Amino acid sequence: MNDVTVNLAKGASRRFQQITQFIAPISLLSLVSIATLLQPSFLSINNIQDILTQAAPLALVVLGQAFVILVRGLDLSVASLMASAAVLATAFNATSDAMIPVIFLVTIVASACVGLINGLLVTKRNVSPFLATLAMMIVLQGIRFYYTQGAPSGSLPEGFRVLGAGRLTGIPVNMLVFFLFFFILGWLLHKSSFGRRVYITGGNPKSANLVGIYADRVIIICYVISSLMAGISGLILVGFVGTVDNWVGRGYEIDSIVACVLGGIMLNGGKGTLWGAVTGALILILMFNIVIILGLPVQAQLIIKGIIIIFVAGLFSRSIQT
Amino acid sequence: MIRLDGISKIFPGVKSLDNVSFEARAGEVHALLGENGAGKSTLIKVISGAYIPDDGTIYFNGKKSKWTSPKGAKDAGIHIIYQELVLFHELSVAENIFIGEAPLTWFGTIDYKAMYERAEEILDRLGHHIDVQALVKSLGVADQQMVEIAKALVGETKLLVLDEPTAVISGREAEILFERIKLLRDEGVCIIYISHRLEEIFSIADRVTVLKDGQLIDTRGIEELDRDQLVGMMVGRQLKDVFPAKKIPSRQVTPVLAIRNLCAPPKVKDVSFNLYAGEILGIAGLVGAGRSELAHALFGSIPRSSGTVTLDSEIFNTPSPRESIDRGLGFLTEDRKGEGLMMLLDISANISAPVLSEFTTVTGLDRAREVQVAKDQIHRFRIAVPSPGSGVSTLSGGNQQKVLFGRWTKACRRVLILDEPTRGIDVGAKVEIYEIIRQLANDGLGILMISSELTEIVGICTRVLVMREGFITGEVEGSQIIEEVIMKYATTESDSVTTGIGDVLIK
Amino acid sequence: ADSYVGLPRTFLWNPNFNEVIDTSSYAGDGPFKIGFSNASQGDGWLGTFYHSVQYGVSQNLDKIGEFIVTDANGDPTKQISDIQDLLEQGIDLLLVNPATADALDPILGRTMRRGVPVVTVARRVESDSSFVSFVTASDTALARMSATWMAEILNGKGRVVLLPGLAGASPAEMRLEAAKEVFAQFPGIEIIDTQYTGWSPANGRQIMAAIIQREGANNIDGVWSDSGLQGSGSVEAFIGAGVTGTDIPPHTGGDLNGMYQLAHENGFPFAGIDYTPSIGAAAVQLSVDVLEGTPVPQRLDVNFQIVISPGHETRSISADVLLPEYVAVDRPGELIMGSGIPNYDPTSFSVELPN
Amino acid sequence: MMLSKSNNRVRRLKLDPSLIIVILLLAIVIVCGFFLNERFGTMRNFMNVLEQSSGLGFASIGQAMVVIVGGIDLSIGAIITASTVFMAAVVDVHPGLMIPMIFGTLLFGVAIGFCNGYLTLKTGVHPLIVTLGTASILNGSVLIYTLQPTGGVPYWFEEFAYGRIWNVPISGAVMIVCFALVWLFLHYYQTGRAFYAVGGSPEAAHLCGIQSNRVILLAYSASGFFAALAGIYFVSRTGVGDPRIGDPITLSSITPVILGGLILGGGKGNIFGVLLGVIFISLLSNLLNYMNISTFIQWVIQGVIIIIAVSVYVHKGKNL
Ligand SMILES: Nc1ncnc2c1ncn2[C@@H]1O[C@H](COP(=O)(O)OP(=O)(O)OP(=O)(O)O)[C@@H](O)[C@H]1O
Ligand SMILES: Nc1ncnc2c1ncn2[C@@H]1O[C@H](COP(=O)(O)OP(=O)(O)OP(=O)(O)O)[C@@H](O)[C@H]1O
Ligand SMILES: [Mg+2]
Ligand SMILES: [Mg+2]
Repeated sequence: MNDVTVNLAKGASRRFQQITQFIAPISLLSLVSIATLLQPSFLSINNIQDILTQAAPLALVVLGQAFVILVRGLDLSVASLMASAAVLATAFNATSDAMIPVIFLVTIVASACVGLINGLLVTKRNVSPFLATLAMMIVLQGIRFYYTQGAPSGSLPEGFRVLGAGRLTGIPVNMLVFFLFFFILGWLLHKSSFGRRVYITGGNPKSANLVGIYADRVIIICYVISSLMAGISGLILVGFVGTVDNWVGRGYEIDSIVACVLGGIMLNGGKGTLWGAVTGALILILMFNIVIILGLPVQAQLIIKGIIIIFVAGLFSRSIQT
Repeated sequence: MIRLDGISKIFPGVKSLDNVSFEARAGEVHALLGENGAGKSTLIKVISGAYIPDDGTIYFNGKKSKWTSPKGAKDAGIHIIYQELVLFHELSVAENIFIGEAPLTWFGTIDYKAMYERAEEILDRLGHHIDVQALVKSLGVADQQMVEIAKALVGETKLLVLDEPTAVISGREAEILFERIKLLRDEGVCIIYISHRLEEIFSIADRVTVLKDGQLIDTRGIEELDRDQLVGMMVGRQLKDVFPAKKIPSRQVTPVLAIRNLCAPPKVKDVSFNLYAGEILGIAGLVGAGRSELAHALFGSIPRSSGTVTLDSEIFNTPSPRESIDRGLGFLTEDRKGEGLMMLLDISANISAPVLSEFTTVTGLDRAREVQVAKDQIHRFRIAVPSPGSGVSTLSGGNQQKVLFGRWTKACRRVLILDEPTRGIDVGAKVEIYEIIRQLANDGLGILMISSELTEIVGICTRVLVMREGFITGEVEGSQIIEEVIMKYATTESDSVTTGIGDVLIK
Repeated sequence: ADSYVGLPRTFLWNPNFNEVIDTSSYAGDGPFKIGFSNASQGDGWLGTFYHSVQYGVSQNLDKIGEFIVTDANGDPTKQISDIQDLLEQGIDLLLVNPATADALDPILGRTMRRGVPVVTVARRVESDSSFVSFVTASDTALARMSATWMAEILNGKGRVVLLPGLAGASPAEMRLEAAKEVFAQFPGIEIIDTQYTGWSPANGRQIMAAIIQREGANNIDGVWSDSGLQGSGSVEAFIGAGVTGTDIPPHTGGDLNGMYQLAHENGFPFAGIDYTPSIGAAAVQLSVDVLEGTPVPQRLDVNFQIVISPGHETRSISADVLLPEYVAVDRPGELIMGSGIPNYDPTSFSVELPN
Repeated sequence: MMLSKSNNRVRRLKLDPSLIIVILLLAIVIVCGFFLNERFGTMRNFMNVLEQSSGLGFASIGQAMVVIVGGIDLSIGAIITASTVFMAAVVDVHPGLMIPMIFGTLLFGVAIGFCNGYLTLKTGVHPLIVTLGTASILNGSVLIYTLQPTGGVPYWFEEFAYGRIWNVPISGAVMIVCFALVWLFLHYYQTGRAFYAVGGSPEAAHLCGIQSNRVILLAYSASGFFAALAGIYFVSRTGVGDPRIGDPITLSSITPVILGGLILGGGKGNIFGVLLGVIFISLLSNLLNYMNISTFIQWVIQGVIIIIAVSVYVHKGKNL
């Protein structure tokens, strides 16, 4: 092996990593600059908090989705699960804040079960993740609507409003919840051995098995994480909005996948960071804000979104190819 | 026939071909040699139009070539058998053979009847019988390689390139292949042949071109060269002793690993043997004999149907790779990329993978220690890498294999299973790997080594089991370990099951 | 005063002649088999509307022998298939809540030509010949009244945000058009933004938050919303931005109890008009009339009432009922008002139905 | 030689194993239907179902072709929507252009499909993302043009969606003919076989001299073509161009493809299975309607059946 080749190769891989790492942050920064140019007050603390508050529910879902995509999966059931979790939470008709832990516990357990079923279908029955979670989305929707008969009702303790829309010494509470999970899951993915197992499983499931990793177990856990995040996000969103709605979170299944891709997580698994995924979520939310700031009709948002998706994803694959 | 003039091909960070000029004539077998990563496959892909060279010209039949895609080269009469199998698993054998050029009916539809007949005809010519309507996915690798070779016999071929065609087929099939190659050569076809097996080169090549690090070393007639010279050209230094001296371990009473009546349908049938610490036990046999499956069954990565496995006098019958690793087994598989390395991860992560829990602390993975271990292994096996944090995808085959050795020597305490540990690896790296294996045995590991290269089985193993059709058909030891004896067990009918195996079993 | 001094309001009423349809050709002996093709039960309003339909059926148990329901989940093509399936089952009358105003025209025309009478509810289709009668509450009147109230409570000048419902849905478009028409008569009213909300509280909140961010909360003088579904989101956005109580600018929008509760708690000027789900029961009643041969109007407008926060009645819009009397303080915010069902509670609602 | 040939025939007659499950599903629905509802098992009803399934059928043919080459097309719904609006808006103003506009709309679909293919190849982005992007752009453009259903077509054009010849629905017949042609193409033409090769491994196909790029472009263009055809069917069925009509089709076009034995990842499967999948889904919905089951329960039943059906196949690990 001659050293020149090694050094060249090293340089190339460095450069490659540098480029991919910066695509998402640079896209985000350019959006922020555009917004600031259009609206100088954009960078005020208040507004940043506001945007983070808006982004928190999506970002939470994205955290989970990232895990699933890293192990070569896809979770289309997240949005449906968000609404189902919200409906389940109101089913208690609780009014006292003392019930909050109970509501949380029950919702979380139920969400985890959904993830477990998704994971089992994908691993043990080899169902394509796309279809398994799509079917799960429809089933959840059916159960939810059957229970509510289309018109959700029931009430939540006041504490939920604090969770979704309240502030703790000026900092939005749902943002704190997001950061809590961001740190926990970030640690899990990037610092713990479970995270390493996720990358190994996503990168090469066959070798994962051969080095003694129970790949199926890792994949199932990823689906459970995704469902948990969706469930929690559903609770937060219901607290944010104040009323339950059978379609809470509609569209988040696609948006969360798009956010992951914008943040540099490869759909083929095994590559990408949680930080990137969250950046992707912020890009989406910012885009939405800019459209409003510009006073454009909401439809324009669709067009801009489409262009950004193709453009940024194209940058990623370009930087990987060359 | 074909002349390359000053070809260069640069990949980001790698100059795969550096101003290479080379020429092959009609009616000759021209061998292309070089270490892993020397640029042989790249050169082939430049000829086929799969890669566009950054510099230089290709002349085909005296004219400047015009093609810019494999289709163009194919139309010009160039046929290439690539190193990786280029087959479609969901299509039938015949469809694969005739891919893109199937016989057509009047309406322009595919004439399946004619296609099947002609496919059978071609396979007949290769002396290899496969159901032409079977889907390729149902075939073993050897059959698949034959389908790949059959593709070359469709249509008029002026230039035939074979990139390591014998890597997975047996001696008998290789013989037939060589006969066909010679026939084609005599018909005036130009043949470029790539292989790491030097014996083959001496038996069929007329001229040899050696590449090293993307540069042309020389082109010579085969009669001008002997083996040592050739190796010298390839690695740039003289290699005298390819194999380290054998060291027969003193026979302990209890084997480290004892297998009794192990079955793992459909490939592994009633296998029994013992493995002692410090020995290198070879498993020889033709491709498809079930050796890899035996290894997988042992390691727990495919299910066993019956039989017992005893490790250090402790029976363990609930096998899973995890369990096996925890008990001190290691398994270096034959498919380096598909089943071995994690291409997206760095070297240290690749090394620590089987024993992640060792590096787990309350605060997460102990990266520092992981990197330290990787550094130790890089040092120990002299892996040519810039740092433990660099990716494995940019390494050469030999260095990738050494990373896997680094992984398993870290994880494995008792028995290391090696499946084709030198497949597709150049001579220089091979020598180092043989030394590593020897060293590991000396350190007290029991080594089970599967290999299709008889020379290395003969050169390094202290005892050899021979498999055929899922059974162990023979065991040879000491001076008995010669190619003829092994081949006899690997090919003849089962009446020759020796008493040798019985001896081992009596305890 | 001896003469009317307010704004002209005659245009509030439909100037078209409302024909009376002779239904004797459809008359038959009960019990009848009625097919109901529902567009969707996808939100709170639609859920309550469906309950109202069921309530209507339960009031006519002696006449309705079979009541078959399909639900197209908002997809007009599925609704066409649903209608074909209903016809195949030999229904006597088709009651339909069309998913969109136009797409069902061909199939309803075909249904009528087959001799099966069609009654549309909530939305109509293009051709008069495609149905016998249309039961609705007037979107136009609803929007004109709420917009007029908004203009007057602002004394004819101010910066107003319009929050219509689902883009492209005909009720939303009709309401938006009517509101714009009204605002156009007040040169002092500036419409600073119009954003569709999909009748979703979450969207309403997000969009309003962005607009507040852009304009500043103090520079928004009023929010016209065609329903409380998104209107509640808008109020939440103001509260989220630190604007509470009576500082919240005037809002419109009914339907959702949550909206009434917010208005009640905070005390800002508010006018709520429900698009009453009780049109469901009315449509069932009218369907039975058709099958009995009773003449029916071609268009039946169900009356609604105007709810206004105390002290905020304007010159031309006065309250039918004041907010504190209307709001259901201790009921869930998701409750849809105006169902017309006695003691309505969506979770426990259940009536006796045929079969 | 003789022996092996007769063997050949026997093998050809053997049922494609990937079809077994969908055939079984169909049989179960039909048998259940006969017992559960006396009106279900009539010829009239089956013809109705055939007519109703055409829209999904057209969309699924295109989806299947893309899936075979290893892609996925999430822009089908948007192409359908755009085609309906495009066609209805133009024909509304120029009724004389009805026939040319049929071709114009199909061409429009092909053009969008071609863009999808081109972008996938040029950018190297996963097709799921590319088609999501184009779908977003298309939907946005259509909604800017109109929020409400617009336009109209001549009355006689309804016959495509509702007309019958000898009691056979025209649209259903056209759908079956399309399936047959595509099947013929995929199994008896070199380019058709190349679809499977490219889906199996695009790099290998390239090395074999197959022009993978052309095949991929062809697949996406075909998907656009059939999406536009579905759009035309919907215009005929609803009489208008509707800016939302395609939304639900995107995801639902994938279900019959997978029920029919194709795998996301490509290279495998019989288009005939997709037809059976389409009919199964329409029959199931029809039967559940007949049984007067609440839509919500219908969702649950459909989801569960899909999960059970698909988990019976054991696919080797392909992505997505
Ligand atoms: N597509 C590619 N992208 C980047 N580098 C490449 C690519 N293909 C080959 N290389 C690099 O070019 C060099 C030559 O590779 P090549 O495959 O031609 O070697 P080879 O002589 O065929 O080796 P082997 O004996 O292992 O088959 C290697 O360093 C390899 O890493
Ligand atoms: N149809 C196939 N497709 C993919 N891989 C295959 C196929 N058949 C066999 N293999 C793999 O190829 C390898 C060769 O296995 P096989 O049982 O044919 O021979 P073997 O005795 O293990 O010989 P060798 O070790 O020399 O390859 C095994 O790892 C097996 O899993
Ligand atoms: Mg090579
Ligand atoms: Mg093997």
